[in-house]
Amino acid sequence: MSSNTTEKAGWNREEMAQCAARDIPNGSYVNLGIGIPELVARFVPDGREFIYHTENGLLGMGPSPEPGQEDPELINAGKRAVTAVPGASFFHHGDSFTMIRGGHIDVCVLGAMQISQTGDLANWSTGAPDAIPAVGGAMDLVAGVKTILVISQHTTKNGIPKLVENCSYPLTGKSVVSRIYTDLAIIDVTPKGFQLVSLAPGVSFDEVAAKTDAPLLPPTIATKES
Amino acid sequence: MSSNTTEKAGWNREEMAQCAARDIPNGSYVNLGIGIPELVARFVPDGREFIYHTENGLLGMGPSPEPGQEDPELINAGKRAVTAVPGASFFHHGDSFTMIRGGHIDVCVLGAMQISQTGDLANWSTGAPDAIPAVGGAMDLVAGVKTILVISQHTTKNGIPKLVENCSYPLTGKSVVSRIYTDLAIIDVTPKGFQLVSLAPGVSFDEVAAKTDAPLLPPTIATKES
Amino acid sequence: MIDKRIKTIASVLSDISDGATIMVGGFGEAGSPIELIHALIDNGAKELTVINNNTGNGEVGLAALIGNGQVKKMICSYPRSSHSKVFPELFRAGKIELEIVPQGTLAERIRAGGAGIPAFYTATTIGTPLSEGKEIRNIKGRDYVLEYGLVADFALIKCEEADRLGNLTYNKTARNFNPIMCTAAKVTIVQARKFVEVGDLNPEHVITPNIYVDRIVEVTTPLIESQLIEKGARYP
Amino acid sequence: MIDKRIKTIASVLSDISDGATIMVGGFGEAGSPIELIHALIDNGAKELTVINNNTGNGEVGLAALIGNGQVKKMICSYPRSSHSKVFPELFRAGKIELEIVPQGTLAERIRAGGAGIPAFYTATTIGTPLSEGKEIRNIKGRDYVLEYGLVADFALIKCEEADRLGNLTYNKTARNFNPIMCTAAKVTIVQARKFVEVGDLNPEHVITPNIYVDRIVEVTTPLIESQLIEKGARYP
Repeated sequence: MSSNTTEKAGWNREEMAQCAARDIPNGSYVNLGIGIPELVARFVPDGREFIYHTENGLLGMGPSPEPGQEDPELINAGKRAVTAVPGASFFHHGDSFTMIRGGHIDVCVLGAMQISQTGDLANWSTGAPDAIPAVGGAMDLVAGVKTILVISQHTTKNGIPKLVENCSYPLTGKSVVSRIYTDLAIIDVTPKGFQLVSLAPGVSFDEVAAKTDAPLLPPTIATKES
Repeated sequence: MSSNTTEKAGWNREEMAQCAARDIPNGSYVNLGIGIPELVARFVPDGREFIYHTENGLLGMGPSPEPGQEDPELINAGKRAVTAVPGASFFHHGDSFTMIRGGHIDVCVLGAMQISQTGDLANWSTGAPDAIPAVGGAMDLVAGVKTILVISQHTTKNGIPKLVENCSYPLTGKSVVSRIYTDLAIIDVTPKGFQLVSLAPGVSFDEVAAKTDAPLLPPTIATKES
Repeated sequence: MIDKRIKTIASVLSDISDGATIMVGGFGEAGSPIELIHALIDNGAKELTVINNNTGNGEVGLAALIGNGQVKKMICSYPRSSHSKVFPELFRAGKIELEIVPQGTLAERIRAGGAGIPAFYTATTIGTPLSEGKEIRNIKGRDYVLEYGLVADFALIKCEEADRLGNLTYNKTARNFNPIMCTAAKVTIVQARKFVEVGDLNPEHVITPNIYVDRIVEVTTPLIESQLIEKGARYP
Repeated sequence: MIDKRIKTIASVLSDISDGATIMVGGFGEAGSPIELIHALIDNGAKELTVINNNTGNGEVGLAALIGNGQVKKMICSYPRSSHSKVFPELFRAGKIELEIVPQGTLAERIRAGGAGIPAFYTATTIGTPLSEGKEIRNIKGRDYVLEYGLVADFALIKCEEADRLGNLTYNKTARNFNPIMCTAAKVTIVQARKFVEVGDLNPEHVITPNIYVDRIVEVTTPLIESQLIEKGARYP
């Protein structure tokens, strides 16, 4: 979090989450991945109601409880204490992944290690020989949810692009990502490859293109650098 | 029912059901088919407790309600009004057949049109060209339940044997029947074929053998004609 | 605010059109959404494929829909009934198709359709005519038949309680096929005996989470099929 | 009278022996039957195959069972933990096997095992290393991988309420894998926070019907894993 404050050009974590929230239609059923995606819940636009699903068995997940009100038996997929909103329901893991695999969740927002220009997502393993493989529900989500949004820094801490021609890390899913929200820009995955949707404040097309390891198409309609 | 009263030799419907009930161990989970098998529930031996499953979504099915107390939303697989005992549970059809297909039901008692000497059961269709095929849950039950008992008249109303070398009617399941309770005898399906277990009062081995269209083996231990 | 409640039963299924595949909840009369079925008769859509365990009773509800010539094909486990000649007569006359599926396989195919499982193996029907021509596979020494998931354009559902979000509970054995059908249709339309407020249903007791429900209409005193049949009623 | 209640936790799983396959309920600490796991450590059975979503936290519960060298193989979706080095160290040292299964596929394999479905197709893992070497099948234009049902010798389960017949309810997200694991084990052993009388549980609200339960022991105030870890507790 320290590396991205509003003092710099580009969006911080909260702003990236807010951009994603703006694109989610009213009444959507939404699953939020661990990390920055969790912040999306704080930025539901006025007049919209989202219903949050967490794959460990809760539809109608609410915000974190007040300190001291945590219940170790009411947690989210990241194993953090949450609450249940009125109208919530609890169910077992078999039923929970019926919602995911069966195509009933409208939107899933995930983090990424790499995204390819064809929408391949890698977010579970570096493939390093000593890595402990740990996939959780990510492969189920990308295979089953109707729309996959990704929120991620545009590059790694070392400045290496995360948007690439082909993922070098093991895939979570093939051709699954629809749109990417980075600290620098919002980018669509189209049949022609990465296409800019909009730029973060103080960020230029050329900068985004330079930090993207694949061709970047300009937006179909002109986008002002805001 | 009129054709089998206690005036005749052999067992009536109630006695056949009682014979079957005697062979069901305490604590068994039991599914009873439509017709004579339903009578088994009336003859639970002293000191035993059976839990009845009906495939339309009830574990802990109780007896018929008092007249006037029928609830059209509390019925059994034969679509007759039933009750729920204390400790019952309701569930949907997917979960109900998890119990059946998953091998969780201990005993199923079914009626039969034909039973072969290898335990094949035919009880759903005569295969006649104008018959409306209607299988219900019978094929699921014989494929999934641990022990299949059959209660049936020994012959058809026209005197044609129901215990045969090979079924001529379309099968419900292959090699599924363990034991058969008829009005004349109790007969096991063994690797060697039909084997007499016991005779009904006033019935002789030769009579049963004559009315069985397959070889009938004598019991492994001598059985008195009672 | 999300609100899936619809005021009038006619408008709740006005978009069902010819050729649709429709799952209809219920086992016999228990859990059968009789008012929704009658609305579908009023709607008049034809060439329907209907998935239900049975084929209806008397000349009301599902039997009336079939009798009205709206159904091209039935997918069910038990099309016989002691109270209806509607299906048998059409079937013998070659005027309606029938896909006969064992009850547990029918339930699992619906559940699979809802759960994104395109196909699965089951031992049910092995050695019988109902597995003839199907793919058989031996797994760990036992034969199984390949069966495919079932999905539908619409599901017509009867429940007990519903809130505006679409959380549902059921009544006793009227639950039957309803919850799994809710998961397997593009559009799930529910008649509820009672509307309740959001928050009235305990989250531990919700049987159908609201994600599966699209439209709900309240029918506080639904017709009782067996009583209609006793009276010799017909619909329409 | 059917009575599945057992007085002492030690005797409830005394027949678990070396080489057994054991499903352990829980997602992280929620729904984890920690007293039963500790009883299994006391029992000492080795060469176990354990099925759980994770590999435990700290040095209590499942992590302690693994740390005690009793587990030959883990089948799980997410073996990493911010609070435990037990599994990673043994895994890197080649002292424990790992079968990594996506969470939804793990859940469905357990559900299938309990439901008598030997195998099914799913799109999860298509195009990833986790489907390499597995059978892929195209159904209606999409690729799916064949996955097999999972069954176990024993399931260790945590629930909220239980009656003597074995009807169970759960608490919030502590439900997770517990109900499906109840269906998929030869012997299902449950720790209940509270025994209730037969008839106290509404038949509409029972989550695990008693048919799936073999033994129940009451643990009214179970240990809370996260609290133990904060204190730096170890078991035994």
